[in-house]
Amino acid sequence: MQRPLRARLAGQAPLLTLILLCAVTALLTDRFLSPFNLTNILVQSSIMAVIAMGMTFVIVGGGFDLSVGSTVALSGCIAAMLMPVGGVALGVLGGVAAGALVGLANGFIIAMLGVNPFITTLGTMVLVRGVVFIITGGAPIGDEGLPPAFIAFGSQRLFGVHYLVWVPVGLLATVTYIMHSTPYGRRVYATGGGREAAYLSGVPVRRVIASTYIWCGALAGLAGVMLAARLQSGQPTAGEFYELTAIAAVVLGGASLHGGEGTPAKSVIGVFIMVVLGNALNLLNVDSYWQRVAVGAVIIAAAAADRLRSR
Amino acid sequence: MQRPLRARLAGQAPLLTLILLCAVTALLTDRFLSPFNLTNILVQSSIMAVIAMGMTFVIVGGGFDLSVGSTVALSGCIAAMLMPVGGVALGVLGGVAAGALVGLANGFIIAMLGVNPFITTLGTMVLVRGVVFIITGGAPIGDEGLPPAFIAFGSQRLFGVHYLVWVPVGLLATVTYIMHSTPYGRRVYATGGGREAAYLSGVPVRRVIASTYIWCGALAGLAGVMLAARLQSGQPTAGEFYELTAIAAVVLGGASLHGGEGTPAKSVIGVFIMVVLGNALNLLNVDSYWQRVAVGAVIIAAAAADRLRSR
Amino acid sequence: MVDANTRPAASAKGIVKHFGATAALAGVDFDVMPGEVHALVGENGAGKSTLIRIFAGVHRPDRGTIEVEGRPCQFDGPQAAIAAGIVTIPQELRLVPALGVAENISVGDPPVRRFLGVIPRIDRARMREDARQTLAQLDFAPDLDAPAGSLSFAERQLVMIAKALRRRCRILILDEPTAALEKREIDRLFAVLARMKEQGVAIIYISHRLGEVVALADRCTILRDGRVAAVAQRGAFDAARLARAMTGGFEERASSSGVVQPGTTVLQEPAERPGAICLRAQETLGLAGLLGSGTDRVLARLFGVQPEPGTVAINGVPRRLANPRAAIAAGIGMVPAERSLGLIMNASVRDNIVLPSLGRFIHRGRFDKAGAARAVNELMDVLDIRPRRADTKVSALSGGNQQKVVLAKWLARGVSLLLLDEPTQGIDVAAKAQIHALLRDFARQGSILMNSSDLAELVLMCDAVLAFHHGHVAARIERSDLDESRLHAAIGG
Amino acid sequence: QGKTVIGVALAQDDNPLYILMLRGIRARTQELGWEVVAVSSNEDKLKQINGVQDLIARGVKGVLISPIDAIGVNAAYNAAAQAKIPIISLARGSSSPNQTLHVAINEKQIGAEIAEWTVKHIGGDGKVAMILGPSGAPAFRNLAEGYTDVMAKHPGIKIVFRTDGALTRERGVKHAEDALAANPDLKAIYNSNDDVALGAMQAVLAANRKGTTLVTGMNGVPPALRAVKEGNLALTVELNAFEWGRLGVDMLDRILKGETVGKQVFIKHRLVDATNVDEVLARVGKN
Ligand SMILES: Nc1ncnc2c1ncn2[C@@H]1O[C@H](COP(=O)(O)OP(=O)(O)OP(=O)(O)O)[C@@H](O)[C@H]1O
Ligand SMILES: Nc1ncnc2c1ncn2[C@@H]1O[C@H](COP(=O)(O)OP(=O)(O)OP(=O)(O)O)[C@@H](O)[C@H]1O
Ligand SMILES: [Mg+2]
Ligand SMILES: [Mg+2]
Repeated sequence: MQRPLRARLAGQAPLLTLILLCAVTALLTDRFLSPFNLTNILVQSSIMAVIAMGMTFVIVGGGFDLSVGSTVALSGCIAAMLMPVGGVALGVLGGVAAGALVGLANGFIIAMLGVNPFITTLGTMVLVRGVVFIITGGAPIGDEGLPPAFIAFGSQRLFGVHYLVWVPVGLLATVTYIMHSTPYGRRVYATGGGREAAYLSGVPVRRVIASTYIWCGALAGLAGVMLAARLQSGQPTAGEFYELTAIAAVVLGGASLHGGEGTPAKSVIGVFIMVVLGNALNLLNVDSYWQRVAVGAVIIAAAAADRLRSR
Repeated sequence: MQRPLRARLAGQAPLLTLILLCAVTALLTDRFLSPFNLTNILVQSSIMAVIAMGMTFVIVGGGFDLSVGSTVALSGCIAAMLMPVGGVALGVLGGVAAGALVGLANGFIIAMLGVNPFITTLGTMVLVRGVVFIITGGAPIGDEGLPPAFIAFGSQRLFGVHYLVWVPVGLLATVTYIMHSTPYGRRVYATGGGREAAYLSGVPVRRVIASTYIWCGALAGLAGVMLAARLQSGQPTAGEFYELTAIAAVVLGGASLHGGEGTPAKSVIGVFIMVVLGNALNLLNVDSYWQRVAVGAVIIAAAAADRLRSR
Repeated sequence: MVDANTRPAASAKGIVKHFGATAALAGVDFDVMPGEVHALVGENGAGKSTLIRIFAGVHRPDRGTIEVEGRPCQFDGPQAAIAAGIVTIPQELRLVPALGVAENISVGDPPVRRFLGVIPRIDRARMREDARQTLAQLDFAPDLDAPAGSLSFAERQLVMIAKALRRRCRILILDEPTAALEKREIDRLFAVLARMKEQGVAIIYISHRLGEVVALADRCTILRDGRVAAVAQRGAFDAARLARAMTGGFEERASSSGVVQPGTTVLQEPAERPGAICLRAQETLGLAGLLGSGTDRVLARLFGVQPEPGTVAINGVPRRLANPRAAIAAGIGMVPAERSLGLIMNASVRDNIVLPSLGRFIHRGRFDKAGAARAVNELMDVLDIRPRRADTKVSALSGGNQQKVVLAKWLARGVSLLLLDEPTQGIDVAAKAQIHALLRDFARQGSILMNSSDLAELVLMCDAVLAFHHGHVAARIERSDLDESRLHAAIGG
Repeated sequence: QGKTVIGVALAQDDNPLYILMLRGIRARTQELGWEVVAVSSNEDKLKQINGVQDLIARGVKGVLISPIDAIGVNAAYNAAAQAKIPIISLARGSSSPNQTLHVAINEKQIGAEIAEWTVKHIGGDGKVAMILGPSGAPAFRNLAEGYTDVMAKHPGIKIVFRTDGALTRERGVKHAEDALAANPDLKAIYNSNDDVALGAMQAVLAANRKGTTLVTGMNGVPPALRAVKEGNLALTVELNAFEWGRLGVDMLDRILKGETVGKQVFIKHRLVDATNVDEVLARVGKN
């Protein structure tokens, strides 16, 4: 009976890290807790949170997805290209669908052909980026103006909170429900935690694995649409290094890269750690070179602190 | 008796991919097999080959190192800073030592503290890049000129082959010997192949794992020195994305990211696949956007072909 | 009893299955009736698991057909087999380590409620209740939320059994379900199987413990080299005859039984420690105890896996067994219960054998490949490891041969003390006898500490047995007093 | 056959400036009946050297390069010299003696001019933020240096925020947001290129500081020009990369014909603000 209690406390290492980070920053600068800045942090986290939730599916299922950054760019550009002709709804749908398609390709190659996820998604990361450049000619899309409703979605608020923030809030509830309380979600955990065991128990592991990549792609697609709204254009160069940030956030949230562990909510905490850290360093006007040192050190320290739970 | 034979043939998928790639390119353009271009390919491969050999240690040992790109920049800049005051030897030594030190830090955090390799080396990747910018002020080192002997090392030839190419040639023999024919090398394979079982057989698994990162860091350091010679300066921005290329090369060479499999020679074949592919696309004047599509597709196809061996 | 007119619950006709060049099954006919226990026996590698994997939808036969209740079936995965009412406990313990016990039991078909008739939701209360009830049949009450990975090998085996029992099935297949179980658990399992049998469930039962087969089976099929060597009805077979039919004639000779000279003390834990172990030269000491009695922890602490402060006298020298390396340096070797802990599955036989003694094969500063190869070949001959190819991956070896490779590791190292945890689980009678003989040879110079749930094995092998009860040594039974019933009473079963 | 083939090795292939430059190059070569082989390097020096060697292996008659670094890619110049073909630097320059010609831009001067314009329009004092380009890239270092040198001469002006990073719009938004959170009374934001500036501009608009926090850009790409026209962006600098590419080809043509040209030609730049944006827009519309 002693174990669960200690385990429960230690399992909260990411949250404690986040709180510590906020407390220290708030002590160092009173700007940190200003409403403007808090909104700021929420908006900055919103897009990465959506990506990280998708990545949670893949990582819990025992996989790995490097292609989300390119997918973000692809879906943003496709959304921006479709909107002038088909309106906002078609744009959003098109963007998400493009993401899901990339995920489908990843899922097929990884689950059905059995190719290593690292190398597969590295391949699609490069390939999709090429496709984005080809369809856009390398230039931003929509500088002539996207529909005002879409621009508003990227900048306006509802009940005092940005639309962009409502998206991950709603998603978090849904995704948590799916992963936690549906048979499908438990299959993802079982597959990631012990593929053979799940297979012998009648779980269609290949389909489950493929589905995680589709989730990840679709959510990266949605994030790409959100980013396009925020940037008021489709940017072919958008999303670089997002893959590493998203994976880092999920792992900082306590997921295991061996699969079977992690929750969407904790991944979102991981995202907050990354965003708050960057925000804090900017507010404190830390030299950008030293910022890198600090980010690197905090990432390692946070992960090391999380190790306590398994000690 | 049939299995080993088929397995042996299938185990050569990377080599066959490389040969196929060369054959197709040679058919499409006669420039490919010109002596100038062949030298070209060797020189272009040399630096990545050194990094990939170091990465082989880490991956065979069951790990992962994202920090090699930053390490390349660090050691190149340190070498370029030391040379004017201490001569070429000190510069080379300092560069390699700096790399080994990064490896030591990675190894300590991963093996001794038990932090996940992905997150640790992502942290050091960012942190080390910050350090490089701090010590160089963000500007290239060696504008006033590095020692002529060093510049010569980066551009001259010995017996008709560039010095830069002799380095990986010599290293390949050494590293293959170490991994294959020394007790230490066998311990690396054992640790990666089954950490628990190796531990129970008396292998000091933590020390072995730590050592693989030191190898990787030191060889990345050496690669950084070679790159400085080639760039005639220490470049703080050098080496970006090298980590992904190196890991891709090792995996294309047939190593498993679960550890215990892979050889330095096959990793070098993986490097050749990547370099020849880039060279071929340039020779064939493929548009740079389409090049990305082609690179992505070939990476995936090569990995998929390699899957045949386990079918 | 089986009615000759009823239709088989499941049958296989002319099954052929090749893996590469190996013919795992070369035309097997097999059937099982409702309410029948049909045992399947054979040497390691005879094809038993392959046959039941075909029933379970894991493998597809190259030729031949499967019928369930008279209907031909083609399973394209375990899912399809489960849907057809076939539930299997596979030989390898397959649980999801990170998931809780209750959740593991319902992986595959968790109980579901639906919101508004559409939105599915896992019914956790029912999931736990199901798990509790099924485990209670086996008289096992673990923490239902504890991750399965934290359970011991035998406990996981019980969870696997519960997992199969929870699914209502018409055909239950058990592939060596009792390899690590004590008699008490085995009896409970048999009681459950008897009840299911009455309900008309068809049961296929695979075991290397021929005593169990005789006690349980209504019918027994003996496989040899992928073919049916014999089929016998209850009463027409006993353990000795089965063994002969499986192997084509052999008998395990009893222990040398000559009175052993008590040698010098080899290992002595501090006497003040409760349950201190003292082991003498040329002695084979057994550890017996029920599930959770702490016998496996004795091995773990002596091998430095769960080190304790304080020193242990090894040949009179105080040593701290802080980790396996220290234990190995002190001349101790360990054969763990799980073979994946004893072996690096993807590495070759050679690499596995030389792993603990890499430092010994140094010749003029470099690794002496030829010397190592010679030593490996010698050991493979002595232990009769098949196939006799040092570069075979151990994952491609049968269980008995894998076990011999683990022993070879320590023989190559020249250890003087072997710690054995379930040394012959899942190994066929012939291989088991070979391993027993090897261990007896070893005990002529070295000492053995052996933990086994197979009391007959302890009686056969040991000079003395320590009976454990709740972590304490309840009794020490010397060879002269050793028999199964006494041992059984001593461990409190 | 017989067609003149030339090689192009620009620093990036996904940056509007270089995209426009390559278009200019292609337009002029088409007129001349030449063929272009372009390799890309995306700010990776070794890749640029390798690319130039691939070009030489391909047998090009001359190379237009935008060297990522002044010394880092000297090996490419040496290789061209060994192959006895001219190599012309566009925009960024090299210290290599083998550089045939440098079609140059005076970054320090531009940085200083942006600073002077800013000082004038914010009234000589106040807080200023700088969102720099990729660390280490000399062009952006020079720009920033020219800017800070001027600012240092004005004691009333304080640079309260500096950060570097990739030249993308998302970084512009994020850093400008953080800069405004830390300093709500920011008077100006310097951006090392137009993409970053357009992002920063959005953050400024969202914070309702249009007109009070001036956002400056650099490069003069069309969306930036339109933003200047709308009054959202305070300033950009027109470089006319298209013309730049054409000029590079022209110079190579003259060199191949044996004419002697100097070692350096400068290209023109021009600050664009609300006063002259219409005129520039009208001209750019034609490309
Ligand atoms: N996955 C596989 N790949 C290749 N060959 C296999 C595979 N599984 C089984 N075999 C082959 O099939 C034969 C029969 O194996 P099977 O597992 O059915 O034996 P078994 O009777 O269950 O043995 P044991 O008593 O050791 O469990 C083996 O000799 C082996 O060569
Ligand atoms: N990949 C493989 N290739 C070839 N043969 C294999 C392979 N895997 C298993 N086998 C064969 O299958 C047979 C039994 O394999 P299996 O894995 O069922 O044994 P095990 O479970 O280790 O042994 P046991 O049942 O005695 O515990 C062996 O004879 C072995 O040679
Ligand atoms: Mg079996
Ligand atoms: Mg078996």
